[in-house]
Amino acid sequence: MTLNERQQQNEALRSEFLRRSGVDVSKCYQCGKCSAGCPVGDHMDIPTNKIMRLVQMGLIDEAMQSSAIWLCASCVTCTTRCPKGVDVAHVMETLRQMAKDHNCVAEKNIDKFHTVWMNILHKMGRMYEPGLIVGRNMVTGNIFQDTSFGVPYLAHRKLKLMPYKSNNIDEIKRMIEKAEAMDREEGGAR
Amino acid sequence: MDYAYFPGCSLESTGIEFHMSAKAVTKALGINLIEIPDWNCCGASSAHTRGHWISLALPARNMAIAEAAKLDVAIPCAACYARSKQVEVEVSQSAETRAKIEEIIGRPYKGESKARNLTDILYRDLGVDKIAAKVVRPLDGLNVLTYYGCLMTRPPELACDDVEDPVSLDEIMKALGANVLQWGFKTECCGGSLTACRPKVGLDMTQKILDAAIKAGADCIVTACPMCHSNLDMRQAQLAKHDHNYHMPVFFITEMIGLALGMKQKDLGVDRHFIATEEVMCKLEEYEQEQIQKMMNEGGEA
Amino acid sequence: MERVGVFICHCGSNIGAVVDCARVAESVKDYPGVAFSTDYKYMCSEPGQEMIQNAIREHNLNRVVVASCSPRMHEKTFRACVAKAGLNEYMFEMANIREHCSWVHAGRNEEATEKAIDLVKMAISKVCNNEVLMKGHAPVTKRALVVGGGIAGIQCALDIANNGYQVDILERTPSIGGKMSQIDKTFPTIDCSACILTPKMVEASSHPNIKLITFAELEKVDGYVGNFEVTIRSKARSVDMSKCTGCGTCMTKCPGKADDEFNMNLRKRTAIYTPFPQAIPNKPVIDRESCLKFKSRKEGKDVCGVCAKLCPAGAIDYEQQDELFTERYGAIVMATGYEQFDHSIYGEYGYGKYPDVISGLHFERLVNASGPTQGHIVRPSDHKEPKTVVMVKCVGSRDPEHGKSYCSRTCCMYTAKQATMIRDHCPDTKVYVFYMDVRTPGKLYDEFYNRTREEYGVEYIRGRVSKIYQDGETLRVKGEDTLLGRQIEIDADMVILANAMIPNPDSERMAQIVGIGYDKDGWFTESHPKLGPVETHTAGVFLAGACQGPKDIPDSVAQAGAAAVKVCALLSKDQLETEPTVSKVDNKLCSGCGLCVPVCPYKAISLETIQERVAGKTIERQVANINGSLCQGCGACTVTCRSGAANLKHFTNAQILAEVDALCQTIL
Amino acid sequence: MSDNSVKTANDVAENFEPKILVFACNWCTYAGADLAGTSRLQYPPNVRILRVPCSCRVNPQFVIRAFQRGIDGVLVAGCHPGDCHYTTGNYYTRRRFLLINRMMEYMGIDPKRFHTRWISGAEGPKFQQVVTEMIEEVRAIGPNRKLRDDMKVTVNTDDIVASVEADTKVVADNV
Repeated sequence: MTLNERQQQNEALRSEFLRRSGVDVSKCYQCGKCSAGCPVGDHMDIPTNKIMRLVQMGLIDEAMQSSAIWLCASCVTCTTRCPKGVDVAHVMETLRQMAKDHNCVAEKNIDKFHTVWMNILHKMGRMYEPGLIVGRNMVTGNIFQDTSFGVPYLAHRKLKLMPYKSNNIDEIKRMIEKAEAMDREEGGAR
Repeated sequence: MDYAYFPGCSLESTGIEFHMSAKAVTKALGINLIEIPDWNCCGASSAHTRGHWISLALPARNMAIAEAAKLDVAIPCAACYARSKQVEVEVSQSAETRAKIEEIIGRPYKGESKARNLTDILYRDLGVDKIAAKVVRPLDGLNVLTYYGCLMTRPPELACDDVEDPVSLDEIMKALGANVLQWGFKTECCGGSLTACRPKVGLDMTQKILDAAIKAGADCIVTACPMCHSNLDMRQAQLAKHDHNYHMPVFFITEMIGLALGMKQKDLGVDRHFIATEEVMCKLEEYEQEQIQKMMNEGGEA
Repeated sequence: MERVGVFICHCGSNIGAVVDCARVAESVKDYPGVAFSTDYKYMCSEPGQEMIQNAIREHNLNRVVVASCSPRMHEKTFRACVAKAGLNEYMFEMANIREHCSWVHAGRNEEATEKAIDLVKMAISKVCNNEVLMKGHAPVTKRALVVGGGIAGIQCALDIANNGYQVDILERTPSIGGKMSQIDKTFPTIDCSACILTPKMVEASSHPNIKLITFAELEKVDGYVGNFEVTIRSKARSVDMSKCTGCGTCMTKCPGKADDEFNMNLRKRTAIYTPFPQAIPNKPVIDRESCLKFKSRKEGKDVCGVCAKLCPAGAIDYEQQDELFTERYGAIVMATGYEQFDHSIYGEYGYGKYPDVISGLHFERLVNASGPTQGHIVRPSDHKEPKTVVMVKCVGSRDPEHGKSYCSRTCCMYTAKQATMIRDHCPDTKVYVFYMDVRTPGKLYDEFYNRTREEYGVEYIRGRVSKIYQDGETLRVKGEDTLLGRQIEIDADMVILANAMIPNPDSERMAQIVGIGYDKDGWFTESHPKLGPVETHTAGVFLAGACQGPKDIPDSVAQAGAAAVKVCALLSKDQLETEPTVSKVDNKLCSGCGLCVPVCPYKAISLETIQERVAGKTIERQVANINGSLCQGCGACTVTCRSGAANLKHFTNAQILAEVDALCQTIL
Repeated sequence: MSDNSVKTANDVAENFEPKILVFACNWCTYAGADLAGTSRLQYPPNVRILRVPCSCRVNPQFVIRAFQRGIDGVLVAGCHPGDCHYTTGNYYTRRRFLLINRMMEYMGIDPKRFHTRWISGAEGPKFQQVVTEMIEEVRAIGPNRKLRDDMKVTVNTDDIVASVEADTKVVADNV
C-alpha cells in the first residue's frame, strides 16, 4: 500500500491524536535522544524515536498497536532531555489511552493490571495489595506470580490483611465516576 | 512546623518502614505531621493511563482537604508527590482546570495548599544543619549511594530537586556522617509497576541499578520512594533465581536519619526489610569500635 | 499643485496573489492629489522603472508613490529611479504592501486589499506634503578602526592598510591572534594554524599603516559615518611598553599563579604573563587578580615585587592606571568573534564536572605541540592515553530547549578533523562520533569527512547522546544508533564535545555602544542577509568574521576582505553625502527656551543669538540652532519643543498628521 | 434615538473589526514587522503601520489626533531600552507615554486602546503576538466613540489641541 493510502486510512486517528495530545510532533527532528536515554529501550519492539516518527507520518494505527507504548515506564526522561521541547512521554500516554479506546492493546497484561488497580480504587478508595496481586493473577492467568512473596510479605509484616474501607466511599466513588465520565466525554483531551 | 500528611497506599503496606520512620523522625526533628483524614489513593501509575481528569481528580481531593485546613501537604512517597504536585500546578495555572476539578471532587481547591516532598521539607525547610545537630550516632564510614528514581526529579516543572543531579538525599546523608558515593544511576528508572506486570522487563531495569551499585562499592542504597524501595529490596530474591545474587540493603532516607538520631531499628521498621541490614549495622558498630580504639591508642601515646 | 503618480506592484504573485492590485490602483485614482495610477507585475524591474519614468514625463508628475515591498528593500532603487526622470528623490514615498500586508494575511484577500488601499492612501497623503531636499556633505576622516584582533580583524586591517589607509586594531586581550591562535590544525588541509596565522600577526604589527591597541576596550562611540569619535580604555598593563624589550625574564620567577585561559585552564600560568609564546606584542601584562603584590595591597600590605627586581629595563610599573583616550575614525569594522558554548548547563553530560569530558577547544590545546601536554593526547584526569574516545556533536547547537537553536556550522568539520588527529597520534585508539547530521558544505569538506570514516576508520553513529556518567575510571556514554534502532553504550576514556559557537559575551553591550543591531542570540545583524552581509544598518560600521554568526576561518577571512573593500570605498571619498532628513528650527516660532538642547543625543543643538527687527527696533534674542551635519534625524527635539518650532525634515508634523488623517478618513 | 439606530449600532458592534495604527520605529519595530513578513507569520489585517525614524518622534499629539478621528487603538513601538539606534530616543518615549496613559484615562479613553511596546528587528514573532493580542483586546472593548461623540456635543477641537500642548509641556518639563 502506498504511503498516501496509509495516511488516508489514518486521517481520523491523526486528528484524534492531535486533539487528545496537543503535542506538536512536527518539531521532532529525529535525533534519537529519547530512545538513547530510555530505560526500557532495549525491550521495546519499536524504539521511542520511531514511535515519534510514526506519529509524525500520521501512521497512528501502527504506533497504537505497538507494545512499546505499554512498556514505557512514564519516567519522563525523554521529555526532560528532548532538545526540541517535545513532550514525548505525553505522546506515549495519549497513544496508550487511544489504544485502549480503540481496542488494540498489545500488552494485555499491563493493561489488565491497571484495570484491576482502578477497580480496587472504585471499591475502596485506597490500594489493597493482596487484592491487586490476586486480581491481577486472575485476569492475566499467571495464577502464581508473586504469590511467593505473600508469605515473606507477611513474615516481614508488610501486608495489611484487611482492606481499608473509607467512611466516605460514596464521595470517592462519585468523584471517580464523574472524572471518568469527563474523560470519556472529552476523549482525554488536554 | 505543621504540615498535613499524606502517606499514600504503599506506606500502609509494602513501604510501611517509610511510614514508621517518617513519623518517628519528623517528631524528633520538631516537624508536626497531621494525617489527612480519610485520604484516598493518588491514582499512582494507573490512573494516568486511563485519563487526564481521573489522574487529576484523585490527588485533588486530598489536596482540597488539606487546603481547607490551610496546610501544605508533606508527602514521603515520590509517586504520590508527583501526582499531587501535578494537580496543584495545573489548578493554580488554569482557572478552567480549577473549575472542572472543583466540579468533579465537589470541594473547593485553589491550588494554594502546596504538595511538598518530605525529603525536600527536611532538606530545604528544616535544613541539614538542624538534622546534623541532632545526630548522636554518626554514620561515619558507611558508603552509601543515593537513589532518587524518576518522580522526585521529573518532569522538571514538578521536580523538587535538580533534574539531572539531585542533591537533597546526598546532603542529608553527608550531614549524618555517611560517605556518599557518586554514580550514574541517581535518576534512572527502577521499572516502576513493570516489575509487577512485565517482570522480565522490570527485573532487567532493577538489575542494572543493583549491578551499578555493587560496582560502585556501596554498602547500601538510600532512597525516598516506596516503589523504588520495594523493587530494589524485594526483587533481589527474584533476581537470585536467575543466578544474580545480590545482597544490597536498601534504606529509606528517614530510616537512615532515625538510625543516626539513635532510634531503635524496630521503631523505624528497619527489621522489616527483605534484604537483611545486619551487615550495615555491623559495619557501623565496627567503625565505632575502631574509632574508640584509635582514640584510646592516641591517648596512650600522648 | 500636487500631481502624484501611484504605482502598485504585484511582485509576481508575492503581492498579486493576495492583494487585488488593479483594484488598489483603481480605488485611489481620484484620491486628492493623484494624477495617475496603475499596477504592474514587477515595479523594480527595468521595464517597471521605465514605466515610472515615462509616466512622470507623460503625466507631468511631481510626486511618486510606489506600493510594493519594504522600503528597507527598495527605497533606494526607486529614489534613484525618480531622480533619473528629473524629480527630487525625496518627492517619493513607498507603501509596504508585501511584508506588512500580502505576506502576513495570506488567504484574506478582501481585507488585505482594503488594507493595501489604506496604506497607499497614507503614502499619497504624506507625499503631498513632501518637500524638495538636498543631500549635504561632510568631510571624511581617512582612518579605520577594527574592533577585535582575531583572524578576521587582522585580515581586514591588512587589506585596508595595503590599500594605503591608516587602520587601528583594538584588541581586548594582551595579544592579537584570537581563537585561531589556540587552534592546532585547520581543516580540511590539516595545516598548522600557528604557521599560517603568526606571519599575518607579524605583518600586521610591522605594517606602517597599522597601529595595534592591545589590552584595551571600546568605551564609547560618538559621531557618525566618516567622523566617528571613539573613546578607548587602555587597561593598565603594569608594564611600560616603551621600556619593555620582551625578554621574558620577569616571568621566570613570578610566584603568583592563575588558571591559564589560553590553554583552557589545563595548566597554570604566572601572574605576569604573555598569553602564548608567539604573542604580539610580545610584552607581558600583570594580571592584578592573581599578582601577589596587588593582592597584598588589598590587605594593606605591599609584598613581592620580584618582577620589578628582575626586569633589566625597569619596565615594570605597578602604579599604572587605566587610560581613556579619544580617536577619530571614518569607519569601524566589528570583528569581535565568538566564544565557545559552556556545556556545563547539561546535567546529562555531568554539568561540566567530569574532568575527561572536554570541549573542542580543550582538545585543540591538548593536541598542540606547545600546549600543556606537548601535544600528547592524554586524559586530563590521569594523563593516560585514551584507548576509546567518544565525540558528541551539536552540544548546545540545534537545541532550542536547552541551548541555541542554530547550527554552529563549524562543528562537523572540526570534529572530523579532531577525529583524524586522534587516529594519527594514537593509531590504537578507537574513535566514535555521535551525530545527527553531517553538514559539510564547503570546498573539499565532504571529501574530508568521507576520508575520516573510510581511511581513518572513525565510526560515525547517528543519534544524540542521552547521558554520560563516570563509571569508575571510564565514562559510560549512552546513545542510540537511530539507523539500527538500537541503544548503544560505550565505555570511553575521554569524551570530546563539539560545543556550539556563541557570540562574544560582551557582544550586546558592544552593539549598543556602536549602535548596531543584534539578533536573539547576540550575533550582530547585517544590513541584508543576502545583499548586505558585511554592512550594518548604521552607516560606516561593518562586520567581519564570526561576530555576525558562526563561521569558519575561510569564511571569516573572505568576509574580512569584503568588509575592507567597503571601508576603503568609504575612505576613498573626500566628502560624504549626508542625509538631509535632519531637524530644523523655525526661528519665528522658537522661544529660545533651550529644552531641546539636552535632549539631543548628538549634541547637535546649541543656542545662538540672532538679531531681529521688531516694530522698527533691532532686538537680540536666543534661538536654537541645529548643526545639520551632527543631527542624525531621530526627532527627539521635535516632540520636546513647546512651540512647535523644531521639525524633522521628511517626517514633519504635517506629513505624519496627513498620514494619520488619511487612515482615519476611512473610518469616519 | 430610534430603535432602528440602536439596532444598527449593535450590528456594528457584532461585526466590529477594529482599526489600529502602529507607529513603528524604522530601526527595530519596522524591521521586526518586515521579519514577520519574510517569515510569513500571519496576523489579523487590522493594523496599519506608520514609519517614523524613532519612537521618540511620535508626538503625543499624533496619538490624540488619531483617537479624535476615530481610530480604535494605537500602538507606539520602538527598540528595546538600551538598543535605540539614536542611543536614548526610546527613553524619552517611555517617559512621555507613561504620562499620556494617565491623561488618556482622564479623557475617558480606555487605556487598553493605547500601548507602548519594545519590539526589536529580530522579534518577528513578538510583533505578530503583540498586534494579535492588541487587536483581540480592542475588538473586545468595541469601537472608539469617546472623543468623536464628545467632540460633536461639547468639546471644541482647539481645546483638545490646547490640552495636548499643555501636556507636551508637562512632558517636556519631565524629560
